[in-house]
Amino acid sequence: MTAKANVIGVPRFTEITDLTIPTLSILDAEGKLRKDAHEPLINKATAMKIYQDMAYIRILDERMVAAQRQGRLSFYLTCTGEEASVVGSIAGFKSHDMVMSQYREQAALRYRGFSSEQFMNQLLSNDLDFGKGRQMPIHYGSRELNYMTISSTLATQIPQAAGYAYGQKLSGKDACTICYFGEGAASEGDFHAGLNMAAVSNCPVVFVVRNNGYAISTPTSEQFSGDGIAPRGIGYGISSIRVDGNDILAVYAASVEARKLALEKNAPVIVETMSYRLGAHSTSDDPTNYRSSAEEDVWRKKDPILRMKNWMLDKGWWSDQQDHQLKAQYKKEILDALKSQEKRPSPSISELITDVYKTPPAHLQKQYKDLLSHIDKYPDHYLPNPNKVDHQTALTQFN
Amino acid sequence: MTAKANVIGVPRFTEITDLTIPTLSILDAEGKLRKDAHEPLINKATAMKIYQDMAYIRILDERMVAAQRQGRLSFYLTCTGEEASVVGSIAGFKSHDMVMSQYREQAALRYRGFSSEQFMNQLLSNDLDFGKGRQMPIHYGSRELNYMTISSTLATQIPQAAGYAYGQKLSGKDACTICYFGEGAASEGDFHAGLNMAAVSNCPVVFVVRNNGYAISTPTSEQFSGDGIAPRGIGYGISSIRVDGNDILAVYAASVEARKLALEKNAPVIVETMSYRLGAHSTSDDPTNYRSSAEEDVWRKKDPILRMKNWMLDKGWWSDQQDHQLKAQYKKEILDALKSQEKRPSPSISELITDVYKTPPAHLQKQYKDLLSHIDKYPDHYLPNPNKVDHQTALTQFN
Amino acid sequence: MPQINLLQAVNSALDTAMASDQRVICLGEDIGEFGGVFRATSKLQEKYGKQRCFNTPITEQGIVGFSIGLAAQGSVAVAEIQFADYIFPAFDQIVNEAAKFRYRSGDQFSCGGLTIRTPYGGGIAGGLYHSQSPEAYFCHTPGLKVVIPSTAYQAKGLLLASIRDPDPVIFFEPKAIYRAEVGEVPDQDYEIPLGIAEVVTRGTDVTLLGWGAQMHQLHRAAKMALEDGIQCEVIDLRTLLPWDLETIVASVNKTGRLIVSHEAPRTGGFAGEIAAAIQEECFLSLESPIIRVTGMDTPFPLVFEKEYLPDYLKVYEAIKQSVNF
Amino acid sequence: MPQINLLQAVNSALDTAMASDQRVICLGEDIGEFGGVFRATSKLQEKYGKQRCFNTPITEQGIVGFSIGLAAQGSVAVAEIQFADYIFPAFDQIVNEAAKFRYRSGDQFSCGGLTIRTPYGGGIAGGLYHSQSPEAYFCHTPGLKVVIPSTAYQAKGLLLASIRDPDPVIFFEPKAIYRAEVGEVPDQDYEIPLGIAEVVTRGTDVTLLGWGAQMHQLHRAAKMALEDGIQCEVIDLRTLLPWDLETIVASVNKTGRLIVSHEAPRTGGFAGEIAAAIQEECFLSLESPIIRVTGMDTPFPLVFEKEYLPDYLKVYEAIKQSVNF
Ligand SMILES: Cc1ncc(C[n+]2csc(CCOP(=O)(O)OP(=O)(O)O)c2C)c(N)n1
Ligand SMILES: Cc1ncc(C[n+]2csc(CCOP(=O)(O)OP(=O)(O)O)c2C)c(N)n1
Ligand SMILES: [Mg+2]
Ligand SMILES: [Mg+2]
Repeated sequence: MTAKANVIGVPRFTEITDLTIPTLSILDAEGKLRKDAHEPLINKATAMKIYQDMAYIRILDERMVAAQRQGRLSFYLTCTGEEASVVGSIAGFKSHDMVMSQYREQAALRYRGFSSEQFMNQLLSNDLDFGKGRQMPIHYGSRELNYMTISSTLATQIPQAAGYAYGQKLSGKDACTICYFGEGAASEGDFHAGLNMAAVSNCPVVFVVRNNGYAISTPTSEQFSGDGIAPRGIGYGISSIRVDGNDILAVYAASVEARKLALEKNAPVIVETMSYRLGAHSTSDDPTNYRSSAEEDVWRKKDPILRMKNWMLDKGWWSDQQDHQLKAQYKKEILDALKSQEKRPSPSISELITDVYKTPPAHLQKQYKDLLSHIDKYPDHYLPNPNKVDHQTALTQFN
Repeated sequence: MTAKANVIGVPRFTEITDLTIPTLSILDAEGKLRKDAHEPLINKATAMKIYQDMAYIRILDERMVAAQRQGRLSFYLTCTGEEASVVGSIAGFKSHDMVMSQYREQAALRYRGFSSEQFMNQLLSNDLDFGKGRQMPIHYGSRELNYMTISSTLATQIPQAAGYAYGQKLSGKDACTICYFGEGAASEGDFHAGLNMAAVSNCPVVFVVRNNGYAISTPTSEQFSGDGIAPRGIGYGISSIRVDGNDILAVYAASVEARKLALEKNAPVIVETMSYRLGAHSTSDDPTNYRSSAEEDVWRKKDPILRMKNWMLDKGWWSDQQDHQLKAQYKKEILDALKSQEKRPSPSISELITDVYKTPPAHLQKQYKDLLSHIDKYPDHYLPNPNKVDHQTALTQFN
Repeated sequence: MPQINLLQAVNSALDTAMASDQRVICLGEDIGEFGGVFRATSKLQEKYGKQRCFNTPITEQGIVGFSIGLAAQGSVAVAEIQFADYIFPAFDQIVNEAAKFRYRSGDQFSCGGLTIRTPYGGGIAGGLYHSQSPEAYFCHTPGLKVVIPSTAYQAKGLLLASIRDPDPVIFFEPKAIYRAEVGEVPDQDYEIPLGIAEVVTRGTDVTLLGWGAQMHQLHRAAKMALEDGIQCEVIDLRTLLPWDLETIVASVNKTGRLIVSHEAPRTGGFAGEIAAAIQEECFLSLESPIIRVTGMDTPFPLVFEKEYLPDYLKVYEAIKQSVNF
Repeated sequence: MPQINLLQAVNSALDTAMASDQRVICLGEDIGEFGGVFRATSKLQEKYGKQRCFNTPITEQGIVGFSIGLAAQGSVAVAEIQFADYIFPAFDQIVNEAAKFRYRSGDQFSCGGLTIRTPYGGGIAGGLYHSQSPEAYFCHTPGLKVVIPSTAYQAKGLLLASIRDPDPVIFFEPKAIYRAEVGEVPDQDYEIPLGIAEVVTRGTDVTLLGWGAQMHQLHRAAKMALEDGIQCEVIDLRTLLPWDLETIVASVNKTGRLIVSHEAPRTGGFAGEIAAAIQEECFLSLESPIIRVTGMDTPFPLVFEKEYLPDYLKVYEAIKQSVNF
């Protein structure tokens, strides 16, 4: 309780207007430094990596949506429009920090070094998928890259991130957790539980809230009546900052500071990135049902990748020719990976019962044995084409 | 999103200190009007009723704790120290407003007209208990008095109150819901769910948060890092006010305004009453295990009933003699009620299976029939003293 | 009568309920203008306004808590949980609150006006979190009713009965057959009473019992068995809580054999309850052990969903096993 | 060996676990300085410091979510839920997260270091919300282990095994006998392996199966039956998931009769699973129907708790019914 308590003698209600959360903004719409804005310290190598990973993900997303339409994978979900929110934030962290994400942060995984083949392995549920073909496409995870396997159930990772960070603190390593979620997920009870616990148990965790205007079809006006998510942090006693999520430098600068704060103070920090989900919610969704293309166009003009590119061009760190080459190269890399990895077989049927427990108990072993002898009776019916999820059965409406 | 968004060019985090919630305080420690404070409009009849109900509850609580020690009831829980928070708030509402409370608000039920006999019927689980002897002592409820039956599970009533108020709004009646809970319960996910939904669906509900310093043994410093509960309201876009919970006029003034606001704007309002749980958490608890008597003494001096009495004496609305008489009368009334109602029988055994569903389904009827024929075999073993809960079996640690 | 699918039948039931009773309110994630991710609430906001059909924030515990309050106040709340896999954050509100609301108050208050609709089940390549069949959790909860339709006709009639039932109902919709299951459904208002199983096919040799999407596997298996000369009696339980013991007992006393099938994992699944009750009631009639054909005791997998699920071939094998015991 | 009660045995297990492994962390409502409302964590904060034993805010979903993260990070999290009745707000974190954590990640990540302790059961005049026995909900959840001790000796040995088990464990403590149940408990470290039932009394006529506080009713009923010349084999299941089918099958094949008893409501309770599995395995050995002696299908009542609960007299009647079938 640090706020100075003052006293009034007549009822006066405190209102939403009594708290203003400013927005950190460094680059203007054209990618020029705004006046009064400070360019954060960022070296060329980091800037190049950030830019390239954003460009990579834009292409991956485009290709995968197309591949989904062709029936080559059952489901996909893009990060389009939010690349700066994701790459700008992850770039402020160390590779030994744990990432606990929602599902729209494939750009952070890329930043950590996930290869095209690795993306494909998961998306295609083949034998090299770290998740052994158990989860729907986009539910990535990588122990090696300190990227926690994604769960579809919204917001569950938030209290988990607090606990993870608490463990990091006790272990004495200079490591923290970065936890991503959307403004929609922030309505779940787990958000409240996680943020309050993180604050009261002094956990070094940075919560990056992607406020992208929508939760599937639900606009923020039907998600909350407050001024976004950052003000909630003040209620928990958490240092909070709001940034222009399409401004790579703003996101990066805030994230670098947020990590520092989290580790110095052993405390959670909130970074709210204001952006827009430019694409559909997922390949199962059609946004024309609930929003106008005029609205989308406004945001398409604020493209974070283009804005960063202009800044890079200005700096002399990048050229149009390089850009052209890079994109062609990524396209090829991704399509090659798709082609090669979709030829791979499914995981082994024996994986059906592993990892439920550390060791499969007797009843599961029996169920598995029974299954195998059943399959033996109908060898043509099961595992007919073991490396393919049966996409026909996948519903179109599916989130 | 009503807050004016301003822009910064260098990372600056918004902190807990950027929002100050003032405390409404009208009477000073001696019960005199504070300078700069406005006395709310309150007529003598209302003031008398408020004072008498506070006094009544203090006596009821004392008697029932004693009765519990004597083994006459299994469990009890006092409102001691928080009478003004409760009576001051309920007095700002109309009798057709719905009350959804936590468990420490028996004073609100008294204000609505619950009789000593009715308290006893519930506490003793006799045949006149509206709850048919199913719940532990203190889980009151009264359809007639628009007082929702209490549930032990913390915070569940919060989203329910939002829904109830939404229904009231649709029905077009000039009615709202008042929802009580403690600062500890405010850590539950249901708090977040309920407040956000109330705000976004414009529900006329007033949330009265009793911030009384403790949740069983847990001090607020281990419950949250923020500045209490009111600032959270700002995050949801809810008008919020903090009051000295031991100052009856402050609580009353804020509550009258809160109800007005809720109905005029069709919106939720938060009233946070700052007070102290003077007694044990419940008869199962012993606070010497986790707090000092010095701390308790500080608060004992702020007794809200004494403070109001002094104000009433000053006004000439009350006298020491009246006070003396009233308390003697209440003592007698309560003890008489205890004596008479503890002689009453238990509810009928047939109530074991009613109200699970509107009509008991076949399987329950069969289970009941089987039970009756079993009891017939051991007539001495069951229902031996049907109007008594077997208190020996009740554990001492039990919250 | 028009031929519509199960999803349209759900929509028609909601439309009928809202038209016939002002107090009916639909709420849930994305159910407003968008009409729900499956479109079960399509056009309802347009027809009945934003106050009676609206999007909620993403908070299942909030949706159910809010709906309980709404029902307690006198409204009729029809809440959608987007996927049954996401009903668990609302578990406390359902199990500790809705189920016990009337009982704990001595019938002073009730939230009987509450119905929770949610799409459940596998078969759509949904993996762990878009495939679960959590009905058994709710069947262990006195105070709730649990209803699962398997046809379009049932969907409308049972949903209308559920919405108007004086007790809280969890209504699971078999999403795998939302569109595949098509049948004649009256435009008019009608109800199918809760608590009564439907004997869909009469038979003498073995009783097959199931619900929801699994009924189709049972019917298909029964057809295969018929070619072997085995006459299956196929029963659709429809209401799981309280369930129609009498009808099942009568059937098993006749056939002497019972197979129960569900998609949910075997251990603790509702087939266990049925088997336990039937061996108690029909001990002397049973000619072979009651067989459960169910999902495996693992989380719901993606690539091996076909192998995991209890399909008609597994039911068929169980029929032979039962008959040849 | 010292005689201590079940509650002290729990405390001793926690103390032993914390002393032997730095990574063990206890958290929950009021478990810090106060030592928990039942005092199960008494003195632990004093001994091991606030960082390793601390109060949490009142948020069961937060406690479990936080503990999952802690376990995933490499710590060993022992979370207390103050009453089993309050475990439901954490249901999603337990069922959708903890239970599926290893599986969904392909064993890249696990929260096996998680143990959730919680006092459960009736008999203490607790009414609806301080009496529930929710074990069956968790037994329907692949990926979890469910453990319930019935003696002080078991409590320490099973809790130590649970804390060190590589899978998430829900550990239910029978609070009605926290203090009444006293026995010899070694000061030292010891574990009782999970997944193995204990045949407490050998017998030939009928098998009685139960867990937790209910064991005492079974033993008492067995004694009454013995006076009638009926020899009961009394088995304590101890681990409910995964459960020791083999031991029960062996016993029922010998006795031909089985009675399963639990406090939880009958419908959907875990006795149903056991009955279903045993009639499958022991069909030809069974001489009478498997009988379930359980709580009734209502919320847990207060004044009629004695009538509601499955006590030794009800078990005794069931024994006679089983034998005289
Ligand atoms: C507990 C839970 N409820 C509902 C869903 C269904 N669902 C999936 S994504 C989504 C919207 C999430 O919106 P937001 O958090 O804003 O993230 P965004 O998609 O905008 O990145 C919903 C409702 C879910 N996955 N989990
Ligand atoms: C969901 C749930 N968790 C835990 C409990 C146990 N419990 C009962 S009262 C209480 C403390 C509540 O504190 P607060 O809300 O501050 O109210 P106060 O007792 O101070 O009035 C706790 C933890 C409960 N009843 N419900
Ligand atoms: Mg969003
Ligand atoms: Mg408190």
